[in-house]
Amino acid sequence: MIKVLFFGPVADRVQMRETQVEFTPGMTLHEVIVHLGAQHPSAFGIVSFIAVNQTQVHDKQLVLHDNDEIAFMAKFSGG
Amino acid sequence: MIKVLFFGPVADRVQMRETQVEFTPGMTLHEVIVHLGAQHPSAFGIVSFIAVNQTQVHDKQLVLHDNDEIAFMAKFSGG
Amino acid sequence: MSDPVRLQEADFSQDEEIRALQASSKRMGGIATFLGCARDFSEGREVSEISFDAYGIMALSEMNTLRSEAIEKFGLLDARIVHRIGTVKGGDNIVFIAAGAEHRAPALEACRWMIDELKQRVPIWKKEITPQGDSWVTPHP
Amino acid sequence: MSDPVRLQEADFSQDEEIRALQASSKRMGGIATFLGCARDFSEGREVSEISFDAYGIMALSEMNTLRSEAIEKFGLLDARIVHRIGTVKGGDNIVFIAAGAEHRAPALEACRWMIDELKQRVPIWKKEITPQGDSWVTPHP
Repeated sequence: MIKVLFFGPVADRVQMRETQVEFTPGMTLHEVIVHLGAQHPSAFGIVSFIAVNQTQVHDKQLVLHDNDEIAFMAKFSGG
Repeated sequence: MIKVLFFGPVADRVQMRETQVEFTPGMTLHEVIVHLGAQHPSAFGIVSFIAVNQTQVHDKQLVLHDNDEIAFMAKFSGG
Repeated sequence: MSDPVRLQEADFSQDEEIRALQASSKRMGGIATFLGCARDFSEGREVSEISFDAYGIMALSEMNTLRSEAIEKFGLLDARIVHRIGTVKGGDNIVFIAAGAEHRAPALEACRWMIDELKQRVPIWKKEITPQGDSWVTPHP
Repeated sequence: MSDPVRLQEADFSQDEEIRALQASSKRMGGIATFLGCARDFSEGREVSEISFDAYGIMALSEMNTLRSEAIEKFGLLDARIVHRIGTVKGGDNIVFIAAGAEHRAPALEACRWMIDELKQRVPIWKKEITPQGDSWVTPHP
């Protein structure tokens, strides 16, 4: 399973803070984005940062591993 | 009378914190510097700022008034 | 001694943070701090509360990295970063950053760098709660 | 409420100064501070105490001018400047500067400007008291 987390404004639009996506060997971050983005287009419209296992990721072709944790995040506004 | 003040490193070299100079009408700051500088050359060697009545003065030709307060000061090192 | 990098609901004392910072070295001559606080008015609206959401584990990790990078980059003797989460009222403290160095220039520069970077890098979001409704804050550049 | 510009022998509390600063406005979102403290080591020598001499009346007047200029120049909501005189020990607080503004940039810039200007303009001199003897501090640029 891939654990997917939403925070702040993204969580409000998805109307949940966490979900799961079935893991299949060789799957990429891009496939998860396409899959969830189709279900939640308004939330994914404000996603500015993506982290895999708490580290920011820029390459959407990243190959995922089972039990990875992905976070979809809007622009930060802390401080 | 003109009141003359010394502080910090200048006071140490003059070995006093305050003195007086007789006021004569038309006297300039320059005359006071020459008079006291001759008596305390080492102290006046480190004078970087001069204030008259608590305001920094750059023009040594300034004409003094009776009861003016002059301060001879080394570079500041507060803060 | 409290941890130099923290995410916490509770308020903090600047005096205590500064004392902890000073305890790390006897050569510290300059300490620069930045305190961010909740304004009662923002963009012309009255703000009664601010609530935070954070990706806690990543936020803490980014804050720790930020502190280490600042110490290295500016030659600091020590640095601290504390950010509140949960809900705060107008006027309350939100974030505290402190940089201590032998001289003032690196302390002042590091403090500014840390708050600028924190806003860019640390996954925390704030929502303003006003009598007219709630809204997530859009970050200023 | 204590005066926002002071020369005093007693120590001060950052928490109290910040509270006084915050009390001046409900729109204050960023507070930058600089704290200068006495180092136990300076130029490779152990420093046991630092004593200050000041042209008190002029120093206070310059500090007040500095505060007003900073408020005007950077659009601050408020600012405070406290400098200790008399004698302090290693590690003790010497000077505290705080700048409060709606946003962080002017607060940070004003804080830096004030401490830089204070060192140039305010007639205070410090003497380091070491086991090897006393010496007046030569200002760094």
